[in-house]
Amino acid sequence: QETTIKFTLGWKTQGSDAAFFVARDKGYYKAEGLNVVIDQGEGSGATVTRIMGGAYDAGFGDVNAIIQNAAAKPGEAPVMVYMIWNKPPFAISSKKSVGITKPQDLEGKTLGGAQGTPTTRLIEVFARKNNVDMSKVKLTNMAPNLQEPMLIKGDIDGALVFNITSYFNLLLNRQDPEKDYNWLMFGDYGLDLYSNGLMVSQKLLKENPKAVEGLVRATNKAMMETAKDQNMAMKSVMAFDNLVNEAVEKKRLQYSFTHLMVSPELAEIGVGDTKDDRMARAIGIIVEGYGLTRTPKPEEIFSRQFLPAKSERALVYTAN
Amino acid sequence: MLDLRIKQRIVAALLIVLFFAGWEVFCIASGMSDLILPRPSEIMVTLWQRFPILWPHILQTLGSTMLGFGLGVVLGVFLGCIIGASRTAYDTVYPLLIGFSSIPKVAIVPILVLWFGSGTVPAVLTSLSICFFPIAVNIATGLATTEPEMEDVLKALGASKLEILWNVGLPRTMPFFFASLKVAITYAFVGTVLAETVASNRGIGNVMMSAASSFNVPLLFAGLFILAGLGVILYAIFSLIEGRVTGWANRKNDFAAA
Amino acid sequence: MLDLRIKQRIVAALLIVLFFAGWEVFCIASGMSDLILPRPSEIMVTLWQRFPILWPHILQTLGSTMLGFGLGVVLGVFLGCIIGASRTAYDTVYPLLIGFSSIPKVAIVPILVLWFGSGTVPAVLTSLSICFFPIAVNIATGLATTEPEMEDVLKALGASKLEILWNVGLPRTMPFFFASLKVAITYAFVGTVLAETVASNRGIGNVMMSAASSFNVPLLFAGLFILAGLGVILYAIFSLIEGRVTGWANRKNDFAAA
Amino acid sequence: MSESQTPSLSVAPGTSAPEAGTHRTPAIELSQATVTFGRGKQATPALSSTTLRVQDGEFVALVGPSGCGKSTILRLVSGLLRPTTGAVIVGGREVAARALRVGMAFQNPTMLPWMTIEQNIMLPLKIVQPYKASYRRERKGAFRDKAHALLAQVGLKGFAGKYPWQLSGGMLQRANLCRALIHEPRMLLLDEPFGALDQFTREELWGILQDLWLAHRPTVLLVTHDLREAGFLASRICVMSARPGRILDDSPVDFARPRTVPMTFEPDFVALNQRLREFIVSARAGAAPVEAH
Amino acid sequence: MSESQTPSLSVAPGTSAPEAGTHRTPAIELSQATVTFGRGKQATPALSSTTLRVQDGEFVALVGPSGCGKSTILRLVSGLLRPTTGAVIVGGREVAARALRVGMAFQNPTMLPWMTIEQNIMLPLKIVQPYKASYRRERKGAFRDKAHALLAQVGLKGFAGKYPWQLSGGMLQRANLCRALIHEPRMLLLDEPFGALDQFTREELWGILQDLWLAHRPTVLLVTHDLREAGFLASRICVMSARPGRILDDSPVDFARPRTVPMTFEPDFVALNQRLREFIVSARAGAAPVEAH
Ligand SMILES: Nc1ncnc2c1ncn2[C@@H]1O[C@H](COP(=O)(O)OP(=O)(O)OP(=O)(O)O)[C@@H](O)[C@H]1O
Ligand SMILES: Nc1ncnc2c1ncn2[C@@H]1O[C@H](COP(=O)(O)OP(=O)(O)OP(=O)(O)O)[C@@H](O)[C@H]1O
Ligand SMILES: [Mg+2]
Ligand SMILES: [Mg+2]
Repeated sequence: QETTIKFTLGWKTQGSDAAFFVARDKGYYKAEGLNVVIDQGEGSGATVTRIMGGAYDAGFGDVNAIIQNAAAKPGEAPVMVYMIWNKPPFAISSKKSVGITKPQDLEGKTLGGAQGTPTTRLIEVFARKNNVDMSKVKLTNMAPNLQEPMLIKGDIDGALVFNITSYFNLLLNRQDPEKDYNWLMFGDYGLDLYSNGLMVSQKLLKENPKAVEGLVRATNKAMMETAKDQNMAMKSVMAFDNLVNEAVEKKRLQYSFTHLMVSPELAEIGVGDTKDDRMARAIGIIVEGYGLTRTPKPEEIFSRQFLPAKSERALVYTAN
Repeated sequence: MLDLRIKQRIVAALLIVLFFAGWEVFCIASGMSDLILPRPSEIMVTLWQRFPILWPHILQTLGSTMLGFGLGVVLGVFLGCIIGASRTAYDTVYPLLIGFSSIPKVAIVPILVLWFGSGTVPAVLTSLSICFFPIAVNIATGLATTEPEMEDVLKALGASKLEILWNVGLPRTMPFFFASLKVAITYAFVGTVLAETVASNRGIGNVMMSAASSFNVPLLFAGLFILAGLGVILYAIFSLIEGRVTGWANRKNDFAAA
Repeated sequence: MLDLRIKQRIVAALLIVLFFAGWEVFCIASGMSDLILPRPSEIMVTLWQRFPILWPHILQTLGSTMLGFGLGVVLGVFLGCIIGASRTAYDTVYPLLIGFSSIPKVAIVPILVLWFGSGTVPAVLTSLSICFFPIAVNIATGLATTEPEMEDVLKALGASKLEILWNVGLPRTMPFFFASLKVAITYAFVGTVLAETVASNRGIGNVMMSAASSFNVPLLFAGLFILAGLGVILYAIFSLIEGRVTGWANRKNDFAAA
Repeated sequence: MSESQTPSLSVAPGTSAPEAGTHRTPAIELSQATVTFGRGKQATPALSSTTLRVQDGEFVALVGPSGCGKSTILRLVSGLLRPTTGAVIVGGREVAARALRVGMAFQNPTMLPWMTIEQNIMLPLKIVQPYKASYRRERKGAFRDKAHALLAQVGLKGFAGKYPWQLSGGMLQRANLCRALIHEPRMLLLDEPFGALDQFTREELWGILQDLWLAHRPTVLLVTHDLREAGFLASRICVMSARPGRILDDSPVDFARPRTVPMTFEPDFVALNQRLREFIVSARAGAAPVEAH
Repeated sequence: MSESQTPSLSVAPGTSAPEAGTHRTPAIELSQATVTFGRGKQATPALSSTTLRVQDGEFVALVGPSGCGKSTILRLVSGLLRPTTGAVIVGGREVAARALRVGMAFQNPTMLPWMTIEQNIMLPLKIVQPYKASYRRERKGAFRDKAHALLAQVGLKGFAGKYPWQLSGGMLQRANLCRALIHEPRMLLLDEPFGALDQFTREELWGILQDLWLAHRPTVLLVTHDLREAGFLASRICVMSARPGRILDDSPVDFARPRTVPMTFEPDFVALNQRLREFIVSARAGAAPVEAH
């Protein structure tokens, strides 16, 4: 008897989602008795609402969105069971010529942000923590895919972005994101947040913990293999969606390892797990940043109950 | 006659209230999460509380929409006249318009933003680009279906094409025109809001975007209610004008009421 | 007459070609980046190369659209008849419809996804919800402006309301109906694509979203071209039917051509 | 056939019809019917307190000046209009004439422009029982033949498949007459059915209509401006006053049937016309609608 | 005034008009004009090779059976239709009659439904020079008074502000006549302008039209079914054959002007009618459009 799990991605098909496709493609989910149906998403925050609404059982999404919803509706928000990106992708990208190298340089500049994305919402907290006078910073809203073109055109000085998205958007816009752009990473300036991972609905958690366990195990297995062989992983990505640009998505996949995963913490606790004290801090930042009325406990947000043994989660990343 | 009209209006108002009551009951009965579909009462409360904050956004959206709509009417009437009057224009412009109209305007908003910067201009242009089409189609159809006998009255007097258009074609087309206005005004709002969600710091679209991303669904719906309300108000205004201008075509109702 | 028609068509085709040539020249002359507005030739090349991959997406979108459009026509005609026939319905349903129509459908797609999951169902429903409105408005207007003299012909025979609707109201309304179909079909495509961009793994909307998020602008525009092309093809089909059904109302063209 | 078969009931102008004294229920009964269009300042009185009774099988002609309310009376009888005051009883029932299978030829031959002449003419067969039941089956068979035969009779052979706008004014009027006749109604309401026709076509159609009436004896209410026409066809002629109309005179026409065109030139006939003519002239004198020149 | 002021030119039926021999250019000249509607199997010949000349200031009546092409001729002259073959020369130029300020009363009084009667009637003043120039200024002043005066003349006083659908058939026809007359055109094309009117209203309007013609001498082409009407008004009567029409007979009417209604009962007049009548009967015999009954 197979359990069907409706799974939503954080966005359209991207190389960084490879592990899920590998697990599906190679039958790891099947081996766990799971029929995982993967749909593309509308944003890593929307993953949370999609699951809360009951249309999906699991998904790849933003832990900070869980915190927000858990504060308002305890007991309804999904729970993160396998943290994947343990470094926050939140960043400000800007042309080198503009000269934003440290937070204070933001004063007097115009920043473009996509409304409601964590980067945009957290800029206030970022400013407070780094003594930037936000009254001197001009913020303007725009859709995510307009940020880079407007940055290039010079309509805005800096863009409030996800580094993993913006980096490749710049690349696709024929820019050199390394040479010509500065990146202020929020993680480097006191906003040490967690970000995307595998989350499941409370309903699934309660009614079918075995399925959750299988889901995590299979995903983890695929993650390990993806870390070793991205070419193999990209085959699974292309099998899911032949429209994507394989070369770019492979780079994006590698970028997710190098910039969002591989870290001292990862070496210490393995993929999927979090540190409780850091999670508590992160929750504090979100509560402050979003003006939440309640501070959820870390165990409402993250559950390590389904993680395989740490040895199985020791990630060794080798680019190829 | 007057009494009947008032009675009808009361019934209509009651039915509308009933609709919202039904929605409310449905939400409560099915235990619907307000993340998915909030209750109307909840929405109204949000609307009431947030109104002072929403007000400038409403003005912004209304302004952009009216401007876009106004330009859309001008463009639509112009294109409609051309298509309705010339066979070549019909064969050329119609397919191009249909093609253009089949394109989701979301796709062109980014281009507009890159050209004109974010803010009011793309909103107006999107609104315009989405709302002129029904007007053009209806005007063209109205002109094409004008009874030749009516035109003959003027033709026999040696009237120019323009005089015929002005004195016969356009008045005859008014019922078509007003029908299209009702469609166009609603789409004009959609266009403005669309552009505002993509790139703007003000406007209902912007509010809705921010509400959506902070999971404030009641506020999102309050935005929708505002749009619906604005649409209905403008519709009511057009209805009044329509009553005066195309009364001649609506004799049926006169009869029914007599 | 036939010759004239053929000549007109050739002129029209030339003008359309001219339009695209103008676009091409504009892009080259202004040094437009293909990241903002690609040249038509570029788009066509992309379209040609990617066609095998795009084909299933086209079918998906076309299928959803036709289904949504079909249902939209049924719903629109039904609502139009009700609004056109009953004063109370006019006062009740019209404002509700206008309100609903003023709401950007992007806002309701997520709700549909929550209810029905992503895929074909939300696409069909969005398409339906966006395209029935012009039909309802035009049918209602057509019915309301039907000359009472024509209805009298049947009334004097003791015909029932339904018989009058069927034999006079609806045929008389056909020009209005076909005008609205042209509008509705294009909006049906917009609706489907909208839903697909938000919630689907297949369809042109999904392709475009994926193209947009990877800044593959020529592919994005190839998607737009496909939509435009589908719109034009369906329009052509309706035009054929329209010519047969509402020929009686288009005598003017007959005259002009005679 | 002599006129005595259909007794004509003369109603004294201005007085209400006597309630008793008739042993058959009249097919049409207007009692004190008034019609006013619009209200307030806009009010147009179209018919002032009109009383008219028509027996079953009678052939009544209505004559009167333009705008006096003749068409309005037909609209009342056919149930298209309700009287502002007073009552209209048709076939023993107030309002509507569904059961009577009314055949109506409107003054303005409103053909439905999306239908061919044939389809327009077959419309009553589509709506009225007992034809309705077999319409789908017969519309390409017996019914169509019937329509074609009727069209041929009025000289429109070959025009069945044309659209209304392809016909001349007089042709449309003849088609209009066909539409009123095709379902062999028990009651015929004809509003100037021959107005746009030349004298000869008109006279031929008189003959056709008379034959039809003699054969089936429907109740006929004919509006006409032609006193010769009224005399030829009717068994009773009602003269109306200028707007707002009333019935001024109501006289039986007792010439033997079938009447022929030459009869209309005979002294008796001419005398009747002359009498009516003079009567109308004197009646008009007070309220002449046209300025003297 | 005697008829001799406007010499009437008789054209032998079937022969083309002699090119020389007239010292004035005719106001209207149809030479061998043919009209066929549709093509192929659908073709309906409406007018077969018709030749007709009307001198400036003449009053010509066209009579003929229903559907013979009378309205078609008027449409040709007014430039609404082009002949399939042959030529139509109006005012010395081929096609169109813009400069001539044609006044046309259509057979079906097509009033624009969104305009009041007054507005409908003032339409020519809005379009035709020299009125056009001062229309904006005068439409509430002199022009309106003119319209009201004309309406009063035809007995429609008080109906200026009504909409077309509020008028009876005959009233619309009178309004239609006003619209043809208001701009005092040099050429009047009247298509059965009195068809829906009762005898008396009709006769009064004859008088008005005659006075107008005597005063201004416009060229008039009048289509009518009433031989008395033709005799009363016209200086020449053209008789047409059945469809496809041709002009069969063309006879001058030489009674002294102004003519009066009593004159129409005089033996000379009756004889003319009788002569035409018999002529038409014999002409029809071959191609009777109505089946014998
Ligand atoms: N719908 C209407 N609204 C207002 N007035 C109307 C309407 N219909 C008719 N009338 C008025 O009622 C009067 C009588 O009209 P009706 O059509 O009965 O005249 P009629 O006797 O048939 O005249 P005709 O011989 O000219 O056809 C007219 O004065 C007309 O103006
Ligand atoms: N638009 C058209 N298309 C096809 N046939 C037409 C058209 N207009 C007129 N006809 C045909 O041309 C012929 C002449 O029509 P016309 O209207 O000139 O007749 P008429 O002499 O005015 O008749 P009436 O006295 O009945 O008005 C008719 O047989 C008619 O069927
Ligand atoms: Mg009448
Ligand atoms: Mg005619």
